[in-house]
Amino acid sequence: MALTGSEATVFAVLAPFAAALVAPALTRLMGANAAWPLALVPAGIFLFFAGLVPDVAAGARYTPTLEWVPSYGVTLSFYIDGLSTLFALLISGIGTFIILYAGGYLKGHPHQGRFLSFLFMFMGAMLGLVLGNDLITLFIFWELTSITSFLLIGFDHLRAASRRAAIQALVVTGGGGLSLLAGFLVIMSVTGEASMSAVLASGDVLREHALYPLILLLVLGGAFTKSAQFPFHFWLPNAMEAPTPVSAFLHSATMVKAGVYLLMRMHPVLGDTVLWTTILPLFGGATLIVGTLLAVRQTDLKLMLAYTTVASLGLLVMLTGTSWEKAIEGAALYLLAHSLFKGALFMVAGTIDHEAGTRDVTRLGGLRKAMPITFAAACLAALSMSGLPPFVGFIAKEYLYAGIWGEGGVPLTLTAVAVIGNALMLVIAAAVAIKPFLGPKVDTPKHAHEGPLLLYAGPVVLSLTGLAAALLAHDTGVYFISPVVSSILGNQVAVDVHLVPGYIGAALILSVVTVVLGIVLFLKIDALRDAMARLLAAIGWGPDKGFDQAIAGIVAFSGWLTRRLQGGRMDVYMTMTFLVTAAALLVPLTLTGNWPDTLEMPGFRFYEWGVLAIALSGLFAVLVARTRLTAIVSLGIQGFAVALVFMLFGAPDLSFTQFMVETLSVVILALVMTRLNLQPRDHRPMLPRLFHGAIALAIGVGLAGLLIRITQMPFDRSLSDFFEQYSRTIAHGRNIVNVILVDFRGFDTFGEIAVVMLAGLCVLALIRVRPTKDRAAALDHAAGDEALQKSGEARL
Amino acid sequence: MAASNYNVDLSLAMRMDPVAPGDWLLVAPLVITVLGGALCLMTRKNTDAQPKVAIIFLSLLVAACAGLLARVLDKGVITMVAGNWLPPFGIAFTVDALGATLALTSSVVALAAAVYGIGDVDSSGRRYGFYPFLMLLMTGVCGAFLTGDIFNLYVWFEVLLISSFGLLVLGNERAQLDGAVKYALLNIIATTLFLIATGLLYGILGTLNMADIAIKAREAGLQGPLMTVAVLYFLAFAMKAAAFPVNFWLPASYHTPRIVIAAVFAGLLTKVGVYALLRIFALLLPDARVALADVIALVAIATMLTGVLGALAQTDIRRLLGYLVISGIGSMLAGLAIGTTPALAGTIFYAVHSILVMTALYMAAGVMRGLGGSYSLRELGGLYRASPAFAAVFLMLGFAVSGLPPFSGFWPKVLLVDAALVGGHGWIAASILVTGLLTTIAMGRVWIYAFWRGGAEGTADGQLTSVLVPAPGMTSASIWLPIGLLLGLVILLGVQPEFMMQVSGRGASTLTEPLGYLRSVFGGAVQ
Amino acid sequence: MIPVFEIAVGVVLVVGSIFSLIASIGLLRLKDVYMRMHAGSKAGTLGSGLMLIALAIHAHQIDVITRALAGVVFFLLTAPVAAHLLAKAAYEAGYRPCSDTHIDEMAKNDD
Amino acid sequence: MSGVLGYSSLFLDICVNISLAILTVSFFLIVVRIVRGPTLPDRVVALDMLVAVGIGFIAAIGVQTDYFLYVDIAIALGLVGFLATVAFARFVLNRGLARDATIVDEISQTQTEGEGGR
Amino acid sequence: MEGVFSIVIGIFFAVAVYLLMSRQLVRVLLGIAILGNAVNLLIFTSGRLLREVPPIIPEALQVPDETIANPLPQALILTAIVISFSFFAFLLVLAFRAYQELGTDDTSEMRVAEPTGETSPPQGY
Amino acid sequence: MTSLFLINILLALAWGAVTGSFAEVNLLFGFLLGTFALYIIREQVGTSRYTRRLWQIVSLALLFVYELLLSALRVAVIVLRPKIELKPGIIAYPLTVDRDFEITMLANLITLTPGTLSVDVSDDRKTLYVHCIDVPDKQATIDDIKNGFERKILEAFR
Amino acid sequence: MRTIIFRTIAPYLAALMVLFSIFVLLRGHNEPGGGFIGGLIAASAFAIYGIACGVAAVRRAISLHPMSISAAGLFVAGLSGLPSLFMAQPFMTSQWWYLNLFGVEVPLSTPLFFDIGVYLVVVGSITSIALALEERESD
Ligand code: NA
Ligand code: NA
Repeated sequence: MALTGSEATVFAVLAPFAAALVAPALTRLMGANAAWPLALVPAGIFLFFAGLVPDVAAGARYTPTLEWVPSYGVTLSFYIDGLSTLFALLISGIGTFIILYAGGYLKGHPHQGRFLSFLFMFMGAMLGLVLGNDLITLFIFWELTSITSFLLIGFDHLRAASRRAAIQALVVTGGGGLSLLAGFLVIMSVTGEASMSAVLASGDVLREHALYPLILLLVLGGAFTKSAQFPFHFWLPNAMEAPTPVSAFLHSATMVKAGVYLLMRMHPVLGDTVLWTTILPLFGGATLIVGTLLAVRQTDLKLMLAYTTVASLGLLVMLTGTSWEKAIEGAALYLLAHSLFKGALFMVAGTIDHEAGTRDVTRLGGLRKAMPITFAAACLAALSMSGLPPFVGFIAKEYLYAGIWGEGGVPLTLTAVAVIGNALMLVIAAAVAIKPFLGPKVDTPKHAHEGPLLLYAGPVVLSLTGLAAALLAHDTGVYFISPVVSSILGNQVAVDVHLVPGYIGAALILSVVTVVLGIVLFLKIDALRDAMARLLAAIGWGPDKGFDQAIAGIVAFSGWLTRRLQGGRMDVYMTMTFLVTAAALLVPLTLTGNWPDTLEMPGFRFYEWGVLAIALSGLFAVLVARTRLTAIVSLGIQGFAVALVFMLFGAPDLSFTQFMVETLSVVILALVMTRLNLQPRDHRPMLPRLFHGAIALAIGVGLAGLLIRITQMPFDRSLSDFFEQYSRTIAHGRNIVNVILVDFRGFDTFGEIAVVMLAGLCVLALIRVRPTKDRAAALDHAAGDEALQKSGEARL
Repeated sequence: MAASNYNVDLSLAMRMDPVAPGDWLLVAPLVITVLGGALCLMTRKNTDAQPKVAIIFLSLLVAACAGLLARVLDKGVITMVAGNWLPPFGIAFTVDALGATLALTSSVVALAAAVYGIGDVDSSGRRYGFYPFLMLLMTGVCGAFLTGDIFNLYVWFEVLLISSFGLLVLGNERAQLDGAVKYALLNIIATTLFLIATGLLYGILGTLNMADIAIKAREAGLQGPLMTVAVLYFLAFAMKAAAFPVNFWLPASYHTPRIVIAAVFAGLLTKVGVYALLRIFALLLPDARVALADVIALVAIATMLTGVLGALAQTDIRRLLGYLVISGIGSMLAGLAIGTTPALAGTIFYAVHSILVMTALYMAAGVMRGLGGSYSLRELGGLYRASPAFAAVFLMLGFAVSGLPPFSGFWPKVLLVDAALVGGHGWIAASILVTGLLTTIAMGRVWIYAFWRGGAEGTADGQLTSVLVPAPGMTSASIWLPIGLLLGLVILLGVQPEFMMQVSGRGASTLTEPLGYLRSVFGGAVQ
Repeated sequence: MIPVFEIAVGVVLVVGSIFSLIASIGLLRLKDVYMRMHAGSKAGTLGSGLMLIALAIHAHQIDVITRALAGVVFFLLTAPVAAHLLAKAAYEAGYRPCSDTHIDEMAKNDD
Repeated sequence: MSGVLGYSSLFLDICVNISLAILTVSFFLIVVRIVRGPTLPDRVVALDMLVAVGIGFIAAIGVQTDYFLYVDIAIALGLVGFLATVAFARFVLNRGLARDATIVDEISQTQTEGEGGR
Repeated sequence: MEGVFSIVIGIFFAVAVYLLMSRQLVRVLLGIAILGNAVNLLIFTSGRLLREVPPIIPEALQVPDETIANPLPQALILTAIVISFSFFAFLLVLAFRAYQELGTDDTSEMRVAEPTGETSPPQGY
Repeated sequence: MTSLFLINILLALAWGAVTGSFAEVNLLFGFLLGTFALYIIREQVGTSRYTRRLWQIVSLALLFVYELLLSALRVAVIVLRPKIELKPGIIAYPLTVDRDFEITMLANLITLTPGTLSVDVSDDRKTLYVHCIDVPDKQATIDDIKNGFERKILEAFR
Repeated sequence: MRTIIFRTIAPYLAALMVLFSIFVLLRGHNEPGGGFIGGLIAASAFAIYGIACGVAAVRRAISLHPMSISAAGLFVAGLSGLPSLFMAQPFMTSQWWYLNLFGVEVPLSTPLFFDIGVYLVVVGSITSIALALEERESD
């Protein structure tokens, strides 16, 4: 694998993981300043991908591949095209500033190194996700983003809210991931391809397959959860529990876009079907509206931004879901714009929080003097977010309006949704970027002043980039937007991007409407907020609450179920086990029709009948014994009879052993029972008695029937013939049974004596080792017994 | 062989060609563990020497199993018949990739446990047999994995069972005795069912050698009572494997012994049941597997879900882990229900993963107790601050058991879901995925309570209240080496799964295309 | 096989079994455990001893005969000891002889 | 000679069958005692008897089948039978000394019935 | 012969199973003992029965000259007897120790490992 | 005494090992040879009385058998009667013998005697408690034993 | 049960039983018997001895801890399978040696050693169980 060119992608993906390993040590060494050298890693990655841009823009596609799990056909392969390159640039580029920002934001924090480490791991996972070509590899990185974001969201782990948000994100996105895995596996089995590039080349195979609806739903399950589409949107705002660098990185620019990325990526093979153009706009639109409305309701800067992120993701999904070329151009532009302005705004919000000590917008104001640079960056980003020229946000909005409007019909609804959403977006932008800085100075918990370079470098660069991207609209179009759109559509297109619309069309009118609406709403923001609060209170339930209820429900249900299944009573366990056993005997015997139909009368001699009768009367004696002591003594009868049976039917060794063992069993039983002080009677109520009797009878009947059936079949005695043949001639023993035991099947005996030895050791361990505690109480119980016996021994 | 005074053609009874010394690797695991166990017991009063003897012998065991696996991968299935009697008359030891892999994994776990036991088992525990029990447990486990004779399999089952009894009661705490009563009785019922089925199988086919059974059962078909016997086998091994609804013994007992013992149990015992199911139903009675596929699938799904739900219902970590063991068994059974080569490969891979990760998790639970003073999720807290390194270890194990990448649990899950989807078993695939999610929730709950939360239940938000005084020995190498070893393997299998993929594939294809197995026993004449 | 021996074996067998039967009847008919022990330790031991001797005669092999005789000696040695232990245990456990028992000199120094 | 031989063999055969029949009856009588009790020592005495009769049974079977190897089984049975009786005696004694509820019940019952029980 | 034997064996199993479902450990153990005998008889019968011809080669012969009782099941049963005896001894002592420490032989009162009235799992975050 | 017996057994075993046959005839032969050997070296190890004792043991064993036969017949007569009317009792028998071996011998003989069964020996070894299945006259029973077994034992072992 | 009567007779009984057990062990290859039954008889002997004369007496008599005897038996049984390694034969292939002792041919074989191992395991284990049950606390 070469160190340069597309082949080096693997290093680019793995580099952050390496950085993750180094970060803690470096931070311990250099403190917050470690951010500078560490930021070189993403910066280098950015430069690497930037170097690929010209070729990619020219239509080049790379699939650098490394062997990984050849026997399962999994490779470590990457797919570099316009879409993945743009994402990689955003991840590494924004990532560079996030690392710097984190250095400043968590300066002096005892776990800063660990935090940076997590961030790097996340960055690597994200790069692997967007670049992944092999579907399994892609999925692994997909899950890795969930895992690392779990750690990042829960970073402030002593707070219950953080813990809740972390596990919520893990469960929702992890659960979606499982759906995606299933989807990928079905895709792999349908297409017979393991890599994204090959699947993308498969044309209509997926769309025309009977399993297409399933595949689509499974993939959407992954994408919608990851990209926080309604009704899975709730985890994202909760994830704002994470430190701000995390929010800025994961929950604006990168991870949440993974779902959008996947939809865009698979659009060529999954998109443009009725199902696609129905589901995606529906959910995307709903998410857009819900997100913006909920954003308005917030007063926390980060939460406002978070909800607008939800809304933006909805917008992107909606646009991708239309499958219209123009709309997708808008989506591509909006993707770029959003990453830039949202990343910047989150960092601004974090800086305000860091410097002023609060993020509550109602408690902020007049910070422009104290934090001029931050204010400037905020303004630039907010303008982009508001869709005002000359920012890339404006271009994006123009293109998307043009994209939706141009098609007529149903789009009217979509257009309305987009306009309302964008207007509300403007409201939020104004509220976040202008409200804290303008107006009279409000007292804040901390004395606010401008943050260090580490903190403002990011917002400034990102917002300026947003401006630059718009000013250099043509180049943006050539190098970024066209390749992306080509990837999404699956064929090479050239998108001409202009800052100044070359026409006075519907799009511009819609923009104006949006802006006007936005300003009106901003002026009414307090009323709007109250209205939303009342509305939500009236509804009183949301998926967020539903999540808690679901988890609590599952936990409570599992508790209930487990107590039913595992009640702790041995007799119930036994009964259940034998119930299953009875079924295991009777059902197959009946289904396969293998009950015996005849029973030949044997020519037993009278004493043979007698011995069998003794065996049965021994069983009877045990059953009817009213006390356990009687039962124990009665036990000897049947064992004795069994030994006689063995003797009568040509098994002297067995008989010998049975006599010995049976007697010794009784002896040990007696030795043990000597020390037990039992209540005499055995009370088993009638109903269980009948039930147990029925089960026991069923097992007896089943085994008897099976055995009769088997012994009626012809028998292959070849093994024993062999033993008879060679017992004396080769093994030098006349007692064939013993020769089997020590020679032919000596291995059995080997194991058997191991059992005997272990049993001895077990008993020793049982008797000799005494528990450490609770002993006195237990001994008390048996004490009277023991004492009496000791006095008894003395007398003997 | 002495000269016989009776004219007999030895070649009709015995193999005449010399045995390659390398084939002795087949019995080496048994000989090593038996001699080592006996040696430990003979010197049982010297409690300081015992760990050393045990570690030396178990290292030998690991080496022998590794050598065996290498030989199997090199030469294919190999057979040795004890006493040199021709199969099916003598007891054949026949080992394929499946048996060798599981034996190797188990021996690694045993070695880890032997090391962990240095700190966890006091001198009374050593004196009353921890190391002999452990080594002879390995005799049983390895014997079960390697034998090619069904009755001999029963014997090794009993060896491992009685060893497990000894380990379970070591210490004689009240809960241990209570758990042991349930564990022992129910397991004895299971092995008795196994023995009944074997006796009946002998009555039908007149043979005990597995390869011979495979041939004769294919000739006999399922028309006769063989099907019922197969169901009995399924029940017996399902009990051993702790499958729903006959798994009462596991949750009743696994949380009671010393943690290192629970760790060994969690790793090994149920897997032997799974192994037996694989061997019997994939190799010996494949027709019965097909006939029972739906039942097995149902059992698998129920086991997975009741297992993981059981885990969610627990407060005690050890009990929680016990239910996760059960849940994993469900996934393994799923592979058997699907029955294709990839599915069986998934089961084998899963078994290896489960052996490693469950053992490591129980050991980690021991550390949690050592650091936090409790096994209860209500009482634990603050472990993340107490030992970030350990927290990282636990987190990785938790992700591994949940089947998340890049850890060992991921690949078998993918294999199984893949095989289920390809085979049209959507419900199985869905169950495996849902189980994975629920497992993530269960482990996530452990993590947020025991590690992230600042202290015991009721700790104020944002506070770090737990006063953590690590128990003595919590920093010793005897605790960290074994956990590190197992975690390393868990990561290695996740990051570099190719070797395990190949081995699982080899093991699975021996099961589905048994010709190599049969030829190894009976020579080239088998068709 | 010499006919005399066969007839002797037959007679001894039947006599032995009759003693066993008598012992069993005694076991059933006698009133308390101490009296029942008389039947078992005398007639029972004799019965089984005789039958073992019958087998020894029948076997006509010196090793079987010695073993059978050794067995008989062994029973003679153990039977009274077993009866003694059982009687003593029953008595000390508190089982008293039946009401017909008119002398009980053990009871006097029991406490 | 052969005639006498034939008759004596027949006689032996009949005798063996008679003794087996008698022993079988004995077995049942003993089993009745074990089931009826009424006391623990009664049952133990009966069990001891069962072993004794079993030894006779083994001997008779040995004569019938000409397998003399049964002698060893008989001896072994005698040995462990003794051990069992000893163990049971101990058992009775210790339970009695420990005032085991079952034994106390039995004793009070036999006393109220006024005899050792039937 | 095997038919009648099978029925007797069925009764053995039924009695054993009935005892095993009892709540008293002592009776459960008796069930285990009977179960062991039942299984041994089952294997014995499964290998087919033959009266009175032990598998012992007479001194004068090298191979048996008549049909003898099937030796293999006998060897298997011997192994099984030994094993079940070992287990029985263990179980007995285990029951005894359980009784000592837990103060009961009623399994439904043995609730240390799985206590009654277990609290529900922890909730919240 | 005991140790000499054990030595004798060891000698018999050695004989068995040397001759390669543990058949009981061979062992018995070995035992006799051993007895002979011990007899040869009687002056060194003081076994002069050992061989005589051995003979007395054998003769006592024969006595056992004889008494047993009588006893069994007595039991048979009792239990086969249509109506069993007995006057059982436990009597205290004052012991003259005081050595363990002799007490044991006597107790066992008494058990095998018609109608009597040794129940216990008192702690001071002075009294033997005997259960009699039918004891119309206590003193007669005691005298029977005194003049029968106990005297014979004293004669044999003193 | 340390009555004079029992205590006096038990050592003889025990000695006889041990003798008998060895006899049963050695002839097992040809007649009913073998290591397991022999071991049980010997263990019964120790049990009787122990019940009559006390556990300490038995421990003195066998001098080693019974579990050590048992372990040694397992060790012997395991070793008896190994000689065939040097004959290029599989595990546990029987090897026979005919020793000439004073003109008598004594057959020694690995199955015999195996059976002796079985005997020792059974004696040790069962005796250990019986003794453990007999005595109370201390070791
Ligand atoms: Na008797
Ligand atoms: Na007796």
